[in-house]
Amino acid sequence: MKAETMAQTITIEPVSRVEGHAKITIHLGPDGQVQDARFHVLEFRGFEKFCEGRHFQEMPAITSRVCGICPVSHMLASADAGDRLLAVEIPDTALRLRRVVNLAQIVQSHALSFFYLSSPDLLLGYDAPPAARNVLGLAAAHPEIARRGIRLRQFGQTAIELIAGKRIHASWAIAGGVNASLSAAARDQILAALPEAIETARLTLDWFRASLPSHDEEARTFGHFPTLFMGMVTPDGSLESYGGRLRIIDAHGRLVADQLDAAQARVLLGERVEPWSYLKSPFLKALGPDEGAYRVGPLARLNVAQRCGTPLADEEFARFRSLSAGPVLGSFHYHYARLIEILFGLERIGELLDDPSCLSTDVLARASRNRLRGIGMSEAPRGTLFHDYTVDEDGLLTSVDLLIATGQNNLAMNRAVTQIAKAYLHADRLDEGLLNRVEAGIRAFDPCLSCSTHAAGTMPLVVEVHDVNGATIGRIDRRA
Amino acid sequence: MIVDDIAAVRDREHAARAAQKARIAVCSAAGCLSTGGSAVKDALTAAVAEQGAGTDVRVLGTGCLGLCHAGPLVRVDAQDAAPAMFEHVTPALAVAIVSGVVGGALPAEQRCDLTQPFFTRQHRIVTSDAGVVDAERIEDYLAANGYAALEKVLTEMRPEEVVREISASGLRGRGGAGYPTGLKWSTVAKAQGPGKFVVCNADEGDPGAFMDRSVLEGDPHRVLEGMAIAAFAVGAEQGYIYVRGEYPLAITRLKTAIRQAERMQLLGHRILDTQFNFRIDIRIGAGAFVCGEETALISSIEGKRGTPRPRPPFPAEAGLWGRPTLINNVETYANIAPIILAGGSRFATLGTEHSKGTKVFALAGRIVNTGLVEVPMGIPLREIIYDIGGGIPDGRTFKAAQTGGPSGGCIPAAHLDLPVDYEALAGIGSIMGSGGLIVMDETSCMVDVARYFMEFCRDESCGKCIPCRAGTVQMHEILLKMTRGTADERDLGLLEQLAELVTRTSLCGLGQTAANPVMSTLHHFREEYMAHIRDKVCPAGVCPMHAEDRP
Amino acid sequence: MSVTTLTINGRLVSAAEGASILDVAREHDIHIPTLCHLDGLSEHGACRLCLVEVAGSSKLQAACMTKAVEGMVVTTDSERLRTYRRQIVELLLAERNHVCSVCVANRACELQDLAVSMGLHHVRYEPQAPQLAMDASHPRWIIDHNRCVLCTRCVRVCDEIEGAHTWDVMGRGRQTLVISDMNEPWGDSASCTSCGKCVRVCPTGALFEKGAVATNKDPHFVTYLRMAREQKLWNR
Amino acid sequence: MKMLDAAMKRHRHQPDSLIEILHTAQELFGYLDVQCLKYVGHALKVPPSRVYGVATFYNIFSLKPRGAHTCVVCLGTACYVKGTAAILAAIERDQHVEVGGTTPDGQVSLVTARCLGACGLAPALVLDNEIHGAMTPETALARIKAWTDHDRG
Amino acid sequence: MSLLDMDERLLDLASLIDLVYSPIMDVKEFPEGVDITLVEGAVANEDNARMLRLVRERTDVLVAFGDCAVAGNVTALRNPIANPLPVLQRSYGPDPSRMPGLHTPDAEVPPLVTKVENLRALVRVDYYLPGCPPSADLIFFVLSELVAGRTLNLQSRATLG
Repeated sequence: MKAETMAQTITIEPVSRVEGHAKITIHLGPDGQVQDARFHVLEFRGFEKFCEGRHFQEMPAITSRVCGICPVSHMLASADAGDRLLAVEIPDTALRLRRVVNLAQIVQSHALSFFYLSSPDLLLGYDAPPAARNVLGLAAAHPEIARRGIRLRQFGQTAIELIAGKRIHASWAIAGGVNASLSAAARDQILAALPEAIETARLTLDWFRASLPSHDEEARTFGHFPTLFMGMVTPDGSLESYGGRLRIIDAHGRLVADQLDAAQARVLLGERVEPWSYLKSPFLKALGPDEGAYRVGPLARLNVAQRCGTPLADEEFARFRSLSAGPVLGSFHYHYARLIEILFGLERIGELLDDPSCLSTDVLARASRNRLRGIGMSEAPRGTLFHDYTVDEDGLLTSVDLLIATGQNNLAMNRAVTQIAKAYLHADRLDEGLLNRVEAGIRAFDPCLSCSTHAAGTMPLVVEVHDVNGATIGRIDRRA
Repeated sequence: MIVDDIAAVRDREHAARAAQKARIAVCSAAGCLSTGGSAVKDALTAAVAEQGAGTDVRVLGTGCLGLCHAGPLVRVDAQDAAPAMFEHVTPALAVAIVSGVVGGALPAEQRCDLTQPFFTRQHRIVTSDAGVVDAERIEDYLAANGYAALEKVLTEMRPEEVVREISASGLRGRGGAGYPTGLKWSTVAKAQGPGKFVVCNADEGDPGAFMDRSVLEGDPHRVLEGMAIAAFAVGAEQGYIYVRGEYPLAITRLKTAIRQAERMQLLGHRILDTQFNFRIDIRIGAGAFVCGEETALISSIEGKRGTPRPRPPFPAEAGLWGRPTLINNVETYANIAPIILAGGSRFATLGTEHSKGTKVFALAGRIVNTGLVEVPMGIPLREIIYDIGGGIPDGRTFKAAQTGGPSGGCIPAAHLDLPVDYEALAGIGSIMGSGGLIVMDETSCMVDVARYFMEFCRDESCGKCIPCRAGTVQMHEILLKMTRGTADERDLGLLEQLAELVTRTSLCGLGQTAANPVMSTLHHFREEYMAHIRDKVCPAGVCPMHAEDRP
Repeated sequence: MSVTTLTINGRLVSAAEGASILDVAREHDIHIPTLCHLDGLSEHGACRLCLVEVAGSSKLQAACMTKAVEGMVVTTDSERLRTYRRQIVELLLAERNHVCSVCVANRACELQDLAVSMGLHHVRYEPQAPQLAMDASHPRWIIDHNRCVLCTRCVRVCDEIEGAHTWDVMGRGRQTLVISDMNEPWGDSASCTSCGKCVRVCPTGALFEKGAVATNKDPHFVTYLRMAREQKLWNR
Repeated sequence: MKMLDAAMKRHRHQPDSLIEILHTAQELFGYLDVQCLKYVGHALKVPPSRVYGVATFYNIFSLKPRGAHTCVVCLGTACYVKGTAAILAAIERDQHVEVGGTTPDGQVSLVTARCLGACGLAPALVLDNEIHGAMTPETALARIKAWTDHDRG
Repeated sequence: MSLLDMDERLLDLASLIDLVYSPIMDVKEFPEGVDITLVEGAVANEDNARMLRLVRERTDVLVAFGDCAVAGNVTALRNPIANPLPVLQRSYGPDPSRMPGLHTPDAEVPPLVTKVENLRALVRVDYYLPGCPPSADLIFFVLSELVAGRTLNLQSRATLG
């Protein structure tokens, strides 16, 4: 806490209903107006250092412990980097299964973000009592929606478990492919659960679309600004989450770069370090940190793609794109994009698993290390994830660089909190609901802070259970 | 040589001695040598030559004279006068001493009071040759009735009789554990098969112990003779002395002694012209405390890593290269010849019911007379520390006496009147050990002392068995936390549990006794631990205790 | 062959002469935990997990190295023994960097199995977190000292079964480390025959195959090899 | 090497003479390098890993060359009780050397001993094979300085 | 977040408990008089340590939840490097003035602790629930038992990893 002359700092800590530990500081000028706001990520683990000396083939297992939400994305990005160190083409079935698992991951993570973390704001309102403004409160008010949301996430988690194996999922994808093929029974079980999941996705989209007019204000203020966008596409420009190429567009929809592989994209990116946050801020090097700020994740992916590539999702995609002449710039619409991606993911999983080749047992290409550097990537739920490895002759890592989705949104998130704070806050106007809007702006990005700072645990976010009448309302701000 | 030849050597030596006016003995153990003893010896020799007293006065380098802190020590035995001793002798004083011997009036300064309890209360068996025998002359040893016991054994006794005599003496192993020597010998003697071995454990490893070093440096033949008698008794033809690499002087003197004994046919083939053959080889240790443990020592002699083996089988049944092997330590072997000569029952009159004979102690730490003393078993600790040792210097008070090194314990003031023998020491949680006795006053912190010993055991653990390898690490970690003021009572509980684990489950003696210093200090000085844990205070002011608030 | 009768945990059991307590117990389905022991290799007696109580002896005896004797009364399971065994596993887990969640041998590890069987949920001792290297110079296998428990099964199988004696241990105490040749990279070892036996007998993820992330350890082939060799069964 | 061969011949190239031979080698060359260990192992028919295991088990053997001077600090109980830890710390601080190491200029190697058996003289140091008793941090540093001033000056 | 893997059982449990503080809810200050707290993660920075002590003070039954809380796990993988500085340098470059995580007077992010600790190293822990992550079944079992006021007996139900 700092006492500045005349000026005040408002601190929101911890930022809640996000994955990981962060705080927001809002700096007010002497006139009581918001001058600046910062988003501080408070966790740090140091994967990049302590993975040095390990063998690259262990990395899918190690890095999947970076994060409890999107372990699959790390495992797959790591395996992709490993494929490159081996210099192999992995078998078609392995790629197909990796794709299915990554989509299942996107479905479950998006369901988590939307239903567990953000829907309390959307359904109960930003000004609802904080103690009830959560998934359990949601369950009380809208039991059907809560239950559907939970079951949707469960679909994704179950699919991952059925394909990658329970708990040892971390060691399923390895350099060269995957270490277990898919059984017909597991495939049938996933396919059988699909219709309900698709139904949930559609119902939710219908409801969300209908509620859009009431969120007009948020759409304009929750991080609405021009930036670049980056996301993965297929060769023909459809939505892709794994094994595709990257496309970057500007705020007007113009192509900045297209069909980049991970290594080509990596060289375009620089990183800025701020001593007030553990989270680094990547940007497009050629344009600098201001002009070169870009967004990744669902919104970015739908902005760079020409279509989703599945029938139901494409219908919704058209509606989404009609929100704006060019790319959709309001970060609030991450929510919308997220729901569309859920639908896309479910449809695509169905297509991928309907092909009998998904049951082939040819899932692993064997080779020894053939290159000294390998950069792999995957589309994590939150956006593009890069794993960049350099190894010695024995395959031991000499350098590890993880460029994480949330980090790539860092510049945008900081801009968003400033924009929201300026729109809603003044020294005389500081109620809880307004501060919650600042947090909600961050939540739209669905940051995964554990990931972003390569963290594994989430101390000191605690879940606890209280006896009767224990409804304590905590302070939500601290002023210095 | 035959027995008669040896007798002739003795006679010649005695005659020469009778003709001498005086013998000047310079302590030539490592302690005195380090404070200028060799310069003193050179000065004495030169002065004798200069003053033309070459036939009248003999200068000899001898075993430890005991009062190490006052070295270099010089002892004068004149034909017609009482023995005299000088302390802190310089080369200049050495010249004056020689002049005094020649002239008949010894210098008055720097005289040691030989009537002080330090000298009068001792009972010397093992160290009886100190001041009398030149460590580098076998003739001196022979003149002091050396090798007479071997002669007696080879000419008059059968092996069973030797074992019986040792059993009758009640002698127990002086290396620490106190196993009855006679029993050990008879086990090896009964073991079947050829190619038995006799081993002398001269890997005196306890920090604070230097009895064996002094014996090896001052009276090496005594050890060789004891080993030869043992070899005869158990039926071995090959012996090894495993001596610490840190004792170069002892190694040199042992090598010289073996060469001399071989030349006189007291070792080697057909000893004293009998059927008995016995060779002794030296094996030099290389700095591993665990090699004091007999199975580790065996591994080391075999040229391997000094890791212990589970017992049984005991070395007496399967030791070196799987053969029956007798292992005793230096002081034990040094007791053999006197026992044979005096008779076992005579030896057994000295000491207490279960601890016979004498024990050599190395007095060190916060005590006035640091040095080597030999006392009868059963003497009260108070007498050793206050009468013989001269008490605590600088007006401080006694706090504890540490015996048994890293395997032993700390004896508090309340037990000062304890008779020092195997059972009594064990009864209060310490052990006799090899004889290191370190005195501490109120400037020593018992938690820190426990930590010190635990660090020692941690670093000396061979690493083979888990409880010792990893348990000592964790115990040290906890003790370190205590000395830094960051431990809590959970740590105390863990420490006590670990102490039990390491004691009960370790593979060898090192681990099985490693927790002793902790358990003994916890027993006798628990309040000092609590001060560290609860109040974050070190009463002795030793521990850093900067209890930086941990994250 | 004469037969010895003894009592284990109150049960009267018979044993072939010369059999160890461990052999007898296993023959009668009495479980005694072990780690350094491996059928077919010489006994090491170092892990101390198989310590048992023998009536009449104040000292605990290692079941792997103690011969069954006529009339012996043995207890293999008591509160005290369970406490000791648990502590030993805790000590091992604290000694090096055993991070099960990222280990190639997760769920295929004898150390982890021991912890599970003892209901061990946490370690009370200070994790030592030593900085230890990995050696991946061998074309097929890796040794990661962070996961080594120093059971020396690799050393013994290499010496006693393969006859190469590539492995041994260096240093002592907590500095003890398994080495190949003169502490040189495994891949440079002149003595290694690349037979892979060490990898198969390793109880943890310390020795593992490159790329095969879920390690399938199979230490039991040693018994077969030894039997086959002794009885010359090669060309059956 | 000739003297080493002679020593091995004296022991009839018995594998169990390994430690004795390593003592000889260290006396001859000051320390044991890997080439020498390989040579000895080959001659005695002891596998390289075992030779290395033995050489690193024992404190006395050094696999690194020692400095021009060696300072051994006794950490025996008597010396510890009389304050040898402070002396050790002073030397480490003053000479910028850790136990087991050698000063960057190769002048002074610092090692510890578990007990020199010179407890009567505690606290004791061995400076280039000569025991010095009743030391204090100041006298110890002065003696070490005397070496280095002499050699460097 | 692995708590959420209990899926619909979460809703069943919700009827039995009163959730007062959690990353999935908006209460910002840890309340007093809490019956049961599940703490996940290891102590990696000074805020973690402060928070843990506060939680311990205000909680009746404290459960170390997951391998990081129980044993340090992946979070503690940096411990062999002893000093966090090289770890920070690897991520943020050599310049300490541009580096988060150090002890600077106006540090906006909590400084890293030298050694990552598990919960037990700092406070008394009542139950340990290992796993990376602990399985949903296990979490449900533990919570059901604790809410019912029974003493936990995990026996061989759980393991590290």
